[in-house]
Amino acid sequence: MDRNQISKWFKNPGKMANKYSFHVVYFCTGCGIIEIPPSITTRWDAERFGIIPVATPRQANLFLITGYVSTKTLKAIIRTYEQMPEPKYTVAFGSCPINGGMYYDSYNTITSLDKYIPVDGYIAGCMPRPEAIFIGVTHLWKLIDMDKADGYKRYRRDYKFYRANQEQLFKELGWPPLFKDASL
Amino acid sequence: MEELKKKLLAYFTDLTIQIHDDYRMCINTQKETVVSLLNYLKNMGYEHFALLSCIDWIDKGEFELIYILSAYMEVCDKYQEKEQGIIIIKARISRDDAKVISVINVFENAEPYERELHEMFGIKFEGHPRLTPLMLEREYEIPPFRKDFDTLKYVDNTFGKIPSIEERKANYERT
Amino acid sequence: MRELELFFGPQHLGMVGNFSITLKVEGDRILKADANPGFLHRGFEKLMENRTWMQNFPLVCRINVVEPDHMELIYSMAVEKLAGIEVPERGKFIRSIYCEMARVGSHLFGLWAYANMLGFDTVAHWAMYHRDLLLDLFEELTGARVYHIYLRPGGVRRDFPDGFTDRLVETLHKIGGKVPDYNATFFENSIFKKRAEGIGTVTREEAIRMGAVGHTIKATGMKYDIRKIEPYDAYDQVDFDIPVRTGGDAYSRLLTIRDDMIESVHMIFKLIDKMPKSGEVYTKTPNPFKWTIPEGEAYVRCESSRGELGLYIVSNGGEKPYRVHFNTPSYNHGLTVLEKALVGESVSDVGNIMISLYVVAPEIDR
Amino acid sequence: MKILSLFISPLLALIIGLLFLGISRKITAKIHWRCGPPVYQPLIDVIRSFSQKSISHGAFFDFGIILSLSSSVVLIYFLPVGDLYAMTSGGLIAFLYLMLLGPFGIALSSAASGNPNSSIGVSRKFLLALAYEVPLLLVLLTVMTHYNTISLVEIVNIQAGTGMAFSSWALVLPGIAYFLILPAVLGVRPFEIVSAPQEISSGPVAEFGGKHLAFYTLQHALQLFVGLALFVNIFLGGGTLFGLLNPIAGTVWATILGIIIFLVKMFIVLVIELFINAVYPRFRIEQAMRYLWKWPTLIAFVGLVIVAILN
Amino acid sequence: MSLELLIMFAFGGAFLTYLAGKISSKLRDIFALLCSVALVVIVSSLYKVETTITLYNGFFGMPLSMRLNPMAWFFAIAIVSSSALVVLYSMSYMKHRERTDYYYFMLLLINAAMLAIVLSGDLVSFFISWEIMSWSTFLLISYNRNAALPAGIKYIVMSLIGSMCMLVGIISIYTAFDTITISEIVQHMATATAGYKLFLLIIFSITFGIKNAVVPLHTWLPDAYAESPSPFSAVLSGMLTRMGIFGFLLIMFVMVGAENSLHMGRGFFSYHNILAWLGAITIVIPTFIAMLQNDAKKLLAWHGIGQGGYMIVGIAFGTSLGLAGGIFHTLNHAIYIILLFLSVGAIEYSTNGLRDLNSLGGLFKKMPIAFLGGLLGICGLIGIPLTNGFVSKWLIYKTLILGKAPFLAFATLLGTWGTILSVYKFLHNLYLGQLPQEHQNIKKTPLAMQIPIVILSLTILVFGILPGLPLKSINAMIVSFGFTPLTVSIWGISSETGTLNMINIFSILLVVVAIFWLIFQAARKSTAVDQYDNYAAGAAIPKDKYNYTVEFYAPFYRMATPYLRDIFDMLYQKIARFTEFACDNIRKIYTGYVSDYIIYIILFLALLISAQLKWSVF
Repeated sequence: MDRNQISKWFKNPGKMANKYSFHVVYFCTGCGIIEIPPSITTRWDAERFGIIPVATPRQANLFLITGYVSTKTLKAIIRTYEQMPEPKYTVAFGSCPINGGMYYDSYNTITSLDKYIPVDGYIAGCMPRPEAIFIGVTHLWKLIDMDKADGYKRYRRDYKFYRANQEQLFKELGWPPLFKDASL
Repeated sequence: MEELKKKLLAYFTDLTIQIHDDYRMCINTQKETVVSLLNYLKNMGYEHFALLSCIDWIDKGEFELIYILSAYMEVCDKYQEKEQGIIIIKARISRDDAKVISVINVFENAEPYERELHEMFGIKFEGHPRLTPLMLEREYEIPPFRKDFDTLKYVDNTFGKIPSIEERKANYERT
Repeated sequence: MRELELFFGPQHLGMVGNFSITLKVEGDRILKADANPGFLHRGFEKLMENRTWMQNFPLVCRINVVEPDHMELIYSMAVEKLAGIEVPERGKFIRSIYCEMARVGSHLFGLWAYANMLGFDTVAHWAMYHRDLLLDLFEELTGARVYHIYLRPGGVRRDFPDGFTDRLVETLHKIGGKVPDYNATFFENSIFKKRAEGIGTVTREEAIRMGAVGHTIKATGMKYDIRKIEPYDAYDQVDFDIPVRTGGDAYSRLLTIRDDMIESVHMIFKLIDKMPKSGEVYTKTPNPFKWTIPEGEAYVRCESSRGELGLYIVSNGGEKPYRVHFNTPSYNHGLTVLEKALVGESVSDVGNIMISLYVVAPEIDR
Repeated sequence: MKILSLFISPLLALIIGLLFLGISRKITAKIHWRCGPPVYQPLIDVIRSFSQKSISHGAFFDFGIILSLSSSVVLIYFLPVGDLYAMTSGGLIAFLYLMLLGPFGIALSSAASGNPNSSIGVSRKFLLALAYEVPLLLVLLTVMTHYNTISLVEIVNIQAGTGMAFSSWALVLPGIAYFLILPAVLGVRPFEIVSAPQEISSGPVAEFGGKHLAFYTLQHALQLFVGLALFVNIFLGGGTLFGLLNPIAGTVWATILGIIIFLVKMFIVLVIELFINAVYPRFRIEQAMRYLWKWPTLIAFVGLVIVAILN
Repeated sequence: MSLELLIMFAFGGAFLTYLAGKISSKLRDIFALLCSVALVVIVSSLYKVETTITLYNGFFGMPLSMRLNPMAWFFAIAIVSSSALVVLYSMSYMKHRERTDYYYFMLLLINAAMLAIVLSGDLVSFFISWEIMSWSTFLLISYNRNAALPAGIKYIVMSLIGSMCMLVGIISIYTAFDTITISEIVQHMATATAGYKLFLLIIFSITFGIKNAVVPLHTWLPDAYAESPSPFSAVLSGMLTRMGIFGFLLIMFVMVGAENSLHMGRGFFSYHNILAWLGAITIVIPTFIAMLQNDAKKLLAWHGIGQGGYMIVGIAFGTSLGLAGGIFHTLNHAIYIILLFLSVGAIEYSTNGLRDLNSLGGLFKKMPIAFLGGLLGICGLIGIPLTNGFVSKWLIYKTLILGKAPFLAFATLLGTWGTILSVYKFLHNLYLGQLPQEHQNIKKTPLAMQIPIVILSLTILVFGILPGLPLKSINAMIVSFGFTPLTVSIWGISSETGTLNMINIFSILLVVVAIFWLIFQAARKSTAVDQYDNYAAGAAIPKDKYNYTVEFYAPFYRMATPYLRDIFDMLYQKIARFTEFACDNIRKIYTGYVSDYIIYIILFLALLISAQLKWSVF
């Protein structure tokens, strides 16, 4: 944790601030949300690292997708993700967004999330403990340092791919494409 | 329980009633009788509509509707035998022409159950004001809870195969 | 006149769980509330038909994330009833202690949610901290924090570790010792009273008409509790009281929840006292991969922390269940009672009323 | 001094405001039995918001928030922090009106976004403002009538001679009334009705992101500073402490010490407010209005009657 | 000479416009505009000219005269310039309406009549012009027929009561002093008794109170404002109603004299104090009633009443500061309320007559000029610093606080805070929020409607930043009333008890805004999104259903609605209904049978005879 290194702050304040002020979209996508209250309250206190939940996606820069994603939720997730301002990071939480987990044969939950929105990091487990969240966050710090947490860039670059996948799942998304001039 | 059975048999003609030792009463009836039977039982004090379920007996080409009733307490702080009783009403309908009269006029809270069964089994409840989708976002050709709905096949067709790590890497590095 | 449709959830700080309510609003009064579930629908009942009897345990506990233990319990009870398995005496006591611990944890979670809804962070943090203490015990007992999969048909997976009951008693004393603080800062806080009194009122007639169970009906004065009506496990061997209130509003429900939590703590002490000091904790069952259960059907019910929980299960004599249907308390509360209770209330109180009705979204969707 | 304070005052207010926001997060965390973020966390948040891309719902969405922040800075110029002030023109009345401009800018901006949550928040904001302005106006009128001036600087200067305003018994009741409404002025619980994230998704801020959010945070910090400083100026004697600094009056040291005393007073008031914040949930808006129009208004009215009779 | 020309131009122009309308509507428009612009030119050329002319000497032996002094000039310039803007605005607004000749005729006639009122040197010409104004106003209020007719009747009934009071006053003055020329009355007034002065003050106060809508006498105003055509609502609220203020100034400080009218009675129960308190009530109650209105024009109308209260308070308090504040507020009020009515008119024009606050919204992207007008208008109405309303309100507050009237000050400040709420609702529900689908392609605001809005918006800012411009001529007026002049400079006011320096505030705010604007621009550029890309808790927004307008201050409405009813209007309605009822019953006497009439005659004769016999029969 290099929060106290002032020289880094002067070198790249935006990146440093993005690292140490994760405002999380409060979206209980799945059962993983049950470990979010413990990690933001007394016991684990995520606010130590500047992680707090915020009300709307406009103010957030981290999207924790906590658990399995049903199709109905996926629509809301895409909407919310597109409303977040860049730079934005997505961390999928639990096994289910990776490959469907134990719901691999469920007709209503998607199997892999990264076909629909880009994911910067996965925290595996069912369910991951609060400590795992913090380990995930430290990994995300490293990724940000290495400029590898570039999900939002990929989304912009491959928007046609993602949009095609989304439209294949939903007949009608209900909102126009986010980027007009996206290329595949 | 026995008294109730006698009364029911006196009142309705097309019932077969079994009573199990754990206060479960099982009533088999026709779908036309269900509403009046529920009404009668409600007036008898079995006011708690616990569950409306459906079983897909695909071999016989029938759906079996299960209505489960129990009773609230008559006196607030005294436990009687009646609350222990559970009445399970069964009615079979044809699988091809799945239609049944809605019971929401008898029990208000049957509404979401009927909506759900409509969505999951494709049973049409006549007289229900809003048979709109409840749970599902997508539309399914076969309602998913029917036995002939193959989930694995559906998942492979719709959500695609789960990409391996190599595929994911390739996807990430795609330019 | 322009209509306003306000969306409460799924992505909303005031929404605990993935659930959505579409509100038709005029000014800040709600004219019509339209509950919109299904964000967590995984089709459990369908999935369970494709898995063997024992394989279903990881699935059932995931139906309710706040309190998975009663889901395990009801499934075990149903399988036991179908297969005709008896639970040994010590196993029964362990099960009851385990379920009561889960109840306390669930109530603390509810307290967190309600306090959080009112912006009462301090109490929310306390409640979550105390729940964590309980989760530590669960972890020690079962190896997992949330999804324990501790119960099994015929008993529990393993006996209590050495000295577990002492640590349990200690932790419960810690939580119980904090109850006066909770009372002083939260339940008797004048502003909290003002916020909670008189909102989301459900009278007893309405509650009966809409099939309400659990605290919603207990807050109207009826001691409707399956633990008393149809005692299972070790509940017929201890004496306990069912706390009730008569108001029927959110405040009464909250107080019922608090009293129920205290009663549970006391009950755990009594259960520990009465528990046989040694003995088997489970009855042996056949090889789970070849286990067939005789044809039949069963409807079992138990009292979860949110009210009467039922399970209708049908076996066609095979290795897998033929049909499973959970009757969860949140289903009625979230889809019928909530829609009625919200009408006429202020936009400020949507979250409060929802929490006070104890609506847990995954239970509705399954 | 005035020229100097043109540059120093806003910087000081911003730094102190952000520091107070950080300290309040820290203290609240301690009350919650947790460690809490570092005190400079609000600054990190502001930098992060600036580095993020934002969305815009039109020119007035941008203009409103700029106006709001600017007017808050102008407000600082009118506010004596110890000896530090740049302007006196218009006195307390102009100050009251300028205090209005900040919320007004936010209201303009957030309503231009077209989000009903924002609109509800703004409607709550104005209702709450109406509710607490009634006792606040009574209190300020009492003070202005008592000291027979409309200038904020003069009010502070008179107190420097006589000690805190509380020591004059005619101003005890208004002081109590002001203290009762101070949480409402600062917007902390039990009056955290405007943002109410669990009810209306943070209200006016619902659509703010990126630099808009950064500007909002800065404005919030300044509002916190102004709210505390006004109370300190009017009732706690500003940057004086019972004539302690009189021997060295006029020197640079007196100015600096005056500012420090001022900040310490503000800090004490802040901590008291934080404790109130921690032990109460938030009101519903009509309950807040009813409360504010009952006791504080009554007390302030009695105070005004007493002062009006005395003069 | 030029004064006669002015009056001739004003009245003649009105008639000629009507005639021109019979030839061609275009000619009429141009003629009306030229006429009103010419009036502006003439009046402004008369700056600082003081003359008196006699128009006609033979009116029952009394001379009808005109005079020009600082007070008259001040009001005259306001009248003619607002009228010119309104005529320009009407060119587009009234284009496709019927009976436009009649409309322009009445508009210009009212303009001329108001001009004649402020210029009149004697009470009879004052009365005649007053009546011309009242009657033509009645005709124009009921221009829209339907709902407008009852509004017009309400207006004219109350106006007639006022006129009758004035007539009583004038006759009593004529019998007492044997003159109607104002300058002569002033000299005679020194000999009059205090009781007679009080009588005059009260009887004229009723007249002007009705015109200026002081609270118990305000009931005609909301309906009249709301139902008349928008440009005329502007004239009505801006200048015509403020003839009441002119009248108050005339009776209090010119005819009776400041030293008399400010020492009428003792302590609280003095004439001017009670008037000030009436003014305070006029501020508070209508302002809070305005909050409940859902009709844009009705909301503004209630504010028209409320703002009139500020002027009354300022004038009635009777210090040079307060007087300046009151008079300045009259001017300011005229500017911003005309602006607001014009911008509401623009919306009415574009949306085919919609002005319901509950069904509009989001128009600021489609009508930026009207929005700017509305925004600056409400800023002026609230008195946000840097707009003109701030200066005049500041003067009034300062007077009240330093004049040891904290309760009056509280009432005025409370009124301001109430104003903020209701005008923000006005702004929000019309211009902000989500734009409905049906208004995506609305008519554009024509240039002729935009120009007056822009001019008035700029005036608001100029008078707000450089209040010295109007305050100088107000100062001259105050001096003519016999008060000590204020120390006015171009940027504000300075005195020992605190200065107001608007340039100072303006420059600092400008610099700070500029700095923050630069910072804002230097940060990452923001993406423009449309209104449907909005936070809706993760859902896609249903079009036209995601807007908060209805019951904007719902919690307050629930608390306040039982208390905030217009009780006076109800009282008057009851009186009217009772009168109607009584008349209905009296009419039944006329049965139509000869025998009945014979009985009446016999009864009457019997009564007469018994009266003659001094009731001795009984």
